[in-house]
Amino acid sequence: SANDAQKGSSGKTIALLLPESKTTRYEAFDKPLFEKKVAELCSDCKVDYYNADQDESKQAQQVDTAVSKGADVIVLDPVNGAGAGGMVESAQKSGAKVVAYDRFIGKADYYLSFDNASVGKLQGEALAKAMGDKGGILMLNGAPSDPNAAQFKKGAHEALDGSGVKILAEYDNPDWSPDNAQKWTSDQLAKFDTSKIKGVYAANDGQAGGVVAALTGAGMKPDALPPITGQDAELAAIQRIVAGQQAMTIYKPIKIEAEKAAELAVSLAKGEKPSDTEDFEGVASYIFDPVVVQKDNVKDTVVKDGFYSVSDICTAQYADACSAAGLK
Amino acid sequence: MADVQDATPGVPADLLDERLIQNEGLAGYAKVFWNRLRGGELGSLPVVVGLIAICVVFYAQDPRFLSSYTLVSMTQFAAPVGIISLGIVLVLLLGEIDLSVGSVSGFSAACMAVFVVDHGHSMFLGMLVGVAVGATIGLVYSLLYLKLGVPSFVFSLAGLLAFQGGLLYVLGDHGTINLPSDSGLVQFAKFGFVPDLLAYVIVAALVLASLGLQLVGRARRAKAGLSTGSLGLLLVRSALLAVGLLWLTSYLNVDRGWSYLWVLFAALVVVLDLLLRKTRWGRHLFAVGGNEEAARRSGIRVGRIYLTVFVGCSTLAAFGGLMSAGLLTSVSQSSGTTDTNLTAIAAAVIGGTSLFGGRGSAYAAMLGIIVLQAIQTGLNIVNVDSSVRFIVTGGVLLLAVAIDSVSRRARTSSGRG
Amino acid sequence: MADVQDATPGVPADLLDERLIQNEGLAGYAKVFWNRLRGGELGSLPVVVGLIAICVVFYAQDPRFLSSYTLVSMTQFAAPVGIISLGIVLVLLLGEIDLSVGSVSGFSAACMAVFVVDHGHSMFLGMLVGVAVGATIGLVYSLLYLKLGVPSFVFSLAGLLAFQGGLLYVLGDHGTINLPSDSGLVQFAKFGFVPDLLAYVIVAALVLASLGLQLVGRARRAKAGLSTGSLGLLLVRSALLAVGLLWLTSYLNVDRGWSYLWVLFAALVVVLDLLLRKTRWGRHLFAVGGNEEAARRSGIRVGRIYLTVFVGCSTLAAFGGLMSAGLLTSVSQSSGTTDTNLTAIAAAVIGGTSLFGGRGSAYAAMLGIIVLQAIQTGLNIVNVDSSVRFIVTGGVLLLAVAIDSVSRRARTSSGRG
Amino acid sequence: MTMVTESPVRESVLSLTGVNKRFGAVQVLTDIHLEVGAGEVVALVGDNGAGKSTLVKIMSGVYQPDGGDIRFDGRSVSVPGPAQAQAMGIATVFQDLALCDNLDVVANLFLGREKLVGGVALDEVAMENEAWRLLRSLSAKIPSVRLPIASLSGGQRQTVAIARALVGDPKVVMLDEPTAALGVAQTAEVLNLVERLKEQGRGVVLISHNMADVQAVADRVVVLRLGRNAAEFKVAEASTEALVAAITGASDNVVAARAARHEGEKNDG
Amino acid sequence: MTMVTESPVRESVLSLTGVNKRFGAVQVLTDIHLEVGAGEVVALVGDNGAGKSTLVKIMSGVYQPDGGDIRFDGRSVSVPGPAQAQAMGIATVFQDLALCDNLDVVANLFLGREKLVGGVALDEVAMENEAWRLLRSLSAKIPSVRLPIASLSGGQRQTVAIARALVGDPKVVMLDEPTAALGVAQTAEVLNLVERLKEQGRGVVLISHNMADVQAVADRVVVLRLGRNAAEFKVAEASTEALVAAITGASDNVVAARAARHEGEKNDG
Ligand SMILES: Nc1ncnc2c1ncn2[C@@H]1O[C@H](COP(=O)(O)OP(=O)(O)OP(=O)(O)O)[C@@H](O)[C@H]1O
Ligand SMILES: Nc1ncnc2c1ncn2[C@@H]1O[C@H](COP(=O)(O)OP(=O)(O)OP(=O)(O)O)[C@@H](O)[C@H]1O
Ligand SMILES: [Mg+2]
Ligand SMILES: [Mg+2]
Repeated sequence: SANDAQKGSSGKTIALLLPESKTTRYEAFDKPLFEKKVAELCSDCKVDYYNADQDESKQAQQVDTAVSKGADVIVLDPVNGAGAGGMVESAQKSGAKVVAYDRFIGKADYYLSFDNASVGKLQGEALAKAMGDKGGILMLNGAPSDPNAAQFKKGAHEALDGSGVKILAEYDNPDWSPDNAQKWTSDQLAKFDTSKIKGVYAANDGQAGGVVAALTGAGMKPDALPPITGQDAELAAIQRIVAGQQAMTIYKPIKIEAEKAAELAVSLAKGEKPSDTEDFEGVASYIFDPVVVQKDNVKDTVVKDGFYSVSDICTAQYADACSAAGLK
Repeated sequence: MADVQDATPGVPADLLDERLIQNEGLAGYAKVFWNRLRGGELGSLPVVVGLIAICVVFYAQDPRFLSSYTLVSMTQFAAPVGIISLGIVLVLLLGEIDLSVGSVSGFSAACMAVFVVDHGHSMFLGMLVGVAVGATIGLVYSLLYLKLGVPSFVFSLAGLLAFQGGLLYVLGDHGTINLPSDSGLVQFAKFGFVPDLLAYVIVAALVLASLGLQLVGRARRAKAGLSTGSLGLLLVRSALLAVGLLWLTSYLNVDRGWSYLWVLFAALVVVLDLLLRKTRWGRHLFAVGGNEEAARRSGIRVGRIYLTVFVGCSTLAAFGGLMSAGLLTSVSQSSGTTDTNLTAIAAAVIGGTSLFGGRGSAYAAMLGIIVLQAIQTGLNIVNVDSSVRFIVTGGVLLLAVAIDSVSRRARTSSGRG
Repeated sequence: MADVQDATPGVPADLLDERLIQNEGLAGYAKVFWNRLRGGELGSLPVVVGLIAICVVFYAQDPRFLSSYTLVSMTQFAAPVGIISLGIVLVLLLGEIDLSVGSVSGFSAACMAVFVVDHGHSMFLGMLVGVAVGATIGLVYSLLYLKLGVPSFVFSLAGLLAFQGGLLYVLGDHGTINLPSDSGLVQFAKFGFVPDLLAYVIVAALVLASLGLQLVGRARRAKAGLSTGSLGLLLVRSALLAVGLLWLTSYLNVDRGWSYLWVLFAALVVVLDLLLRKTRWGRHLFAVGGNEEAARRSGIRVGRIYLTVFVGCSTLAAFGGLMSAGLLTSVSQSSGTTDTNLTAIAAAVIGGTSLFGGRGSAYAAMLGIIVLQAIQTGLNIVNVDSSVRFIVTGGVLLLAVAIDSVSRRARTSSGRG
Repeated sequence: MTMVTESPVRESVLSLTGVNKRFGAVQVLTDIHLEVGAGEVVALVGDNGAGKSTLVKIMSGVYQPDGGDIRFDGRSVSVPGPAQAQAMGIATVFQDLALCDNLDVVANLFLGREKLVGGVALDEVAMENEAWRLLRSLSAKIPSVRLPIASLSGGQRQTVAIARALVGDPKVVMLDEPTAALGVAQTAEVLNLVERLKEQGRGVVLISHNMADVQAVADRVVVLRLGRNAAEFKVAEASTEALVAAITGASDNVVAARAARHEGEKNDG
Repeated sequence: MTMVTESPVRESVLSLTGVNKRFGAVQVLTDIHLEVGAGEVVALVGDNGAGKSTLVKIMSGVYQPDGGDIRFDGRSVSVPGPAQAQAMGIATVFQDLALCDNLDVVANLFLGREKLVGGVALDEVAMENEAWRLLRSLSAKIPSVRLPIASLSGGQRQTVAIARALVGDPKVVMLDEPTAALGVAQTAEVLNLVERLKEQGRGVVLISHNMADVQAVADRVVVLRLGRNAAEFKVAEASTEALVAAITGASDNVVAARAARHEGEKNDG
């Protein structure tokens, strides 16, 4: 019967819970990389995968389901890290180990991540640097209903508020939407002449795309855009960087993170206790450094890691820019 | 001339018309049932069939879908949105809509959390505040509707936006507020399960109460000279109910048993169902939903009905939001924003409530939320890519309702006079 | 006896009844207007007043709100969702709903993008594919509705989910696809503005065409012995239209001028309005929306109306999605998912389309989307905290529609026979 | 055309003076006066669109008049809504019946006046019983009182609407074309009913296009034409021809023409 | 009670045999037969809920019969929907009128048969003109044909519904209680209309509860009782009493009782 099936699972089960499906990285990179590494390290380990579609209570239920399927290790990338304590508790009660993946959870057993606040800080610093530490910027943050967006925002402010850069206007973009980013930026151009805008902070690559569309739409030449930031290292963003339309994006070497997570999960499943951790707010952690990708290091980062191939990036539209940037 | 008909001796007063096709005994009922099946008048049965189909498919994929553990957590997680969906049933019965239940649930929960965690008041007081916030919002809605005549779609759309802003405003820089895990709310919503014995006692009491009420009703009808329906059928039905519930209880008791949250939801459903079917208020609500002008001309105070319904809906939304916060042990900027509206409305509609008013029941919310929850849990267990998951969710949803629609097909070509 | 009435010489055949309150000349029309104002029969005027109120408030906050630049970009950005909203008007006129227009727009745009960018086909072919995808979806919807009787709320909810999945599936690992910025679509949607002179020519042609048609209509009525209305009023109205449009054109020409995207949207609105008011199909659509059974009994092929409407709605949604992609120069996983549904439906409703069928117009979509866009642009320019932004959006929306509702108040207590 | 100008003999329960009503560009009622005495049956007749139903709706609180005075039981009153009209003791059978299609016969009959058991729950048994009694008293041919109104025939619905007016204890009963859809037997029952109401001392306003019925039960006939008081007759003094002439506003009307033609045919044949 | 068993003299346009219909637990029609000849007026009478309207709806394609045979113009046909019935040449005035409340009078009159100008655009002028002509021919008192149906009086609506049946060139016209809400003048016009239709050689099915009207225009009277054929009369041979007795199923019915009582009163007074 159903209940027997629940008890009778042999081997080890690792549950991987990711927060959403609207950014590419989770299903295109984290999940396959993680699964592949687990399969490599442990033949009778099984990976159960869940995606919460940005819904906290759905994720809570998924934790429950994972427990019901007898997970030994739960690798949890929380929709909302600050509010995920309850889920962690229920999982731990069942005897499972909880690994906070990519986003911090206070009560987790282990934590692996690129720190959100430091991502924002890196973006801000890179922007200030690209602008020569002066001039006005527009600032587009993530969704006000997304707790992580607040962390990026905080980090970015840390970097920018102390610099010589002046924030002309700031916007929390509902749903991170590129359309809204484009509209908002266009509307700002009614107030600030394009010549006054020396840079744009966009929290992620989607918004950066909207910003580029707005600025070019207002008559700016695509090759004369002010520096624009981004995050996620989306293919479209890398293409824009190569073409000189976007200054930078944050690339998190997901491969390292995912594979480390897989190693950790397998060893936890086998009952081992890893010792090479550092401490982050009381949780045994592995912290990785996010990488700033700019035109000059595309080749050494995303291409080198096999994140994208040169042929992915250099489609017909970007062929010229690619050869100019030495990509081929 | 009235007496011409009364002359037939022994026939109940309501079965005298010679055109009525009579059916007696269990065999007769089987025939009636078969005719209703063909005529598409089966109420919610087809959706139940759809649900069973869903269960069979997922069970075939992974038997753990029907394990005690899964059923327990499925019901527990279904309850908060189910409670919100109950309110939606009310507004839909009037032919109105409330798009803001999600935002209201999040906003109320945030008010509660700030009141309790930041201001250090007791959880009980906090919950009162949360519910009061919901009720106040409903009051404002009904004033907008009754005094200014703003359509419900518009004011609830405005509410959807405004209370999302309110949520952000109340939470302020906090972002997320974690509720103390030893608080009554969290204990109740997340860790509260009915002890095994108590569960059996409750089930027995329920079945006996329902049987008793039906027998009393029968006796009253018989005394008044009206038809009573088969006693056998009544007993068989009660027995089936008893066996079903007892078996389910014992199955859930293998794991943690019925969660208090679900029991609360079920109790709300039963109460609301009785209110709708057995009281003046419920009767008037159906009348206003069916034909507002006729209801007004019958002397019904239509305004009061709207008031109670909008207040009821927002209050239930707030209450559902509190329960959801208890289950999650936290309130955040995203509370109530994601899909809550659509899920709550969809549950009511899938369960068989009409968007045009006058048709539906409290059980619709329960049935609908179970269907949606089953799909979601099933897909969680089966483990697929997001793109596939979205597509399958849509497809399965369609399937569940299509069975219903096809069986209703016979009824469409109607006409009067 | 019919001749008793016809006897009054010189009075047009439709103005014979002595109970009709007659009004002649401009003064008479002013009186009629005043009476309609008091009686709450003003069509969309109150919403326009609401819009003006919004404009005044934002203008007071920051005069740049009404700068040529802002108006140009406001109209340009309003157009794609406006096009989607046109389709929503169609389904709402039938008393149905389509919750999936957002997903359909995103999915179609993604199909187009993959077809063009990945497979290297021409943009024209890509757009054909995108529109065909939309039309096919509409076809499937109408089969579900007509053959299985699934309610539109349910199948479009299923579509909302399924095509969101489809979008993710089609985009695959790409995430975002950038459209070549020299492609016709991007050039048209993003960089296309009507040259100054051409704009004046178009406006003049429009005004003359409208005036000519009205004069021909007048002449035909006069010939048939029916009342014609005041010629003066007609000329004054046309003159006002001409002056208004010409002034607006010159004002927009200070900046980039009318965007082709907006002109396309406006043209679609005009065409759809003519289709709805002046053709058999439109007449039948209103009939089905008002009373489906009566329409069926009049011999109208009701099924065909549903088919054309669902196909039309999905096709417009797909087309809007393509335009939106052109304007943004890219397609991503979030295309069409964000609020697009709610905005498109809200625009139709705010513009005055009833959710219950049989009442509304193509201009409703235009008016509604302008209101929504004005609010958003105003808030973008004024720059407030996101919590305040949500609250203000809700409040302003409520305000715009409340003015309408209050003015309609007089009409509510109706009743027949 | 005989005009009765003196006021009715009996003390009037309901009286209207100078009532006006306009809808958009149409002046529907102009300066109407009407009086109904206790135990009196007043027939309100007039051509289609004369404004009879509008007048009834004004008296029952559905519409608000643009001007004019309404007196009930000697006091000047306003009737802000149907609920208030009912509370005063005015029961109305509307021409469009105003039934809730989604509710069954019993629910419609007792809508707004439900019987309760134990103070809260609806007493379905008592209501069903009473429903059968009421319907049988009107010779209704309704197979089951648990059918929703939507599945009743036109006449069955009208019977339900009439039966509703009998629930409660009204002082004035207004019947707007109550027999339009009724069969011969049911029509006879309704006429009997009107006579019973009159005997019980209630005021009755009866709208009908059937002159025979009007002459059979009414005491007084008030004629409206194009929204104005056109004439008033004592029923004993009114011939069918005179009534028809007052309604159509001409004695050489189509009815007279038809009658004459048929007379001619009969004489020929 | 006289039963006419021989088939009607004229060749029949529309004929039904053995038609059955059931709704849920109610058997509404049992084994009905009916014939309508060209240029013949058949009156269909019966008590409320006898099944008259259901029968008309079956003939006009609104309902599908559970069994039985329909012949039109001598051929056995099925009537899958109203559009097909109209295409065949069956025009129907339904008891509930089936008008679209949100459309104006002109739009309703020509619904499904709009006149076009230039092949695509609606010819509003021609339709409005024709509408006035049709309505005046029925003595309608409608202030403006541009009013939505929702704001018309009951009788005005019914006139619109009847006028609709005159648009086009039907072979059979079915009128389900067409004069229920009409004023005296309009009723006379409709009776004239029925006679005109008959003269034009069309078959007419007329449902009415008014025995005087039935006797004035019908050739044959078919009586339904509780969903069955109860009797059939040639109109010349049918007295009002006989008809009422056939409808109610008893000669000691309430109508007879009323008549007797009034006779008594008159003799007394
Ligand atoms: N859609 C339906 N569902 C259930 N019962 C129905 C339906 N339509 C009609 N009936 C039943 O069929 C019977 C006959 O109805 P029908 O309308 O044909 O009567 P009728 O002869 O036209 O009566 P009337 O003179 O009152 O118009 C009634 O008892 C009615 O309750
Ligand atoms: N809500 C409304 N809006 C506009 N006009 C209306 C409205 N209600 C009634 N009218 C108009 O008022 C006039 C009188 O209508 P009313 O219903 O009172 O007539 P009636 O005397 O009852 O006629 P009938 O005998 O046909 O029932 C009609 O011309 C009608 O068009
Ligand atoms: Mg009337
Ligand atoms: Mg009938």
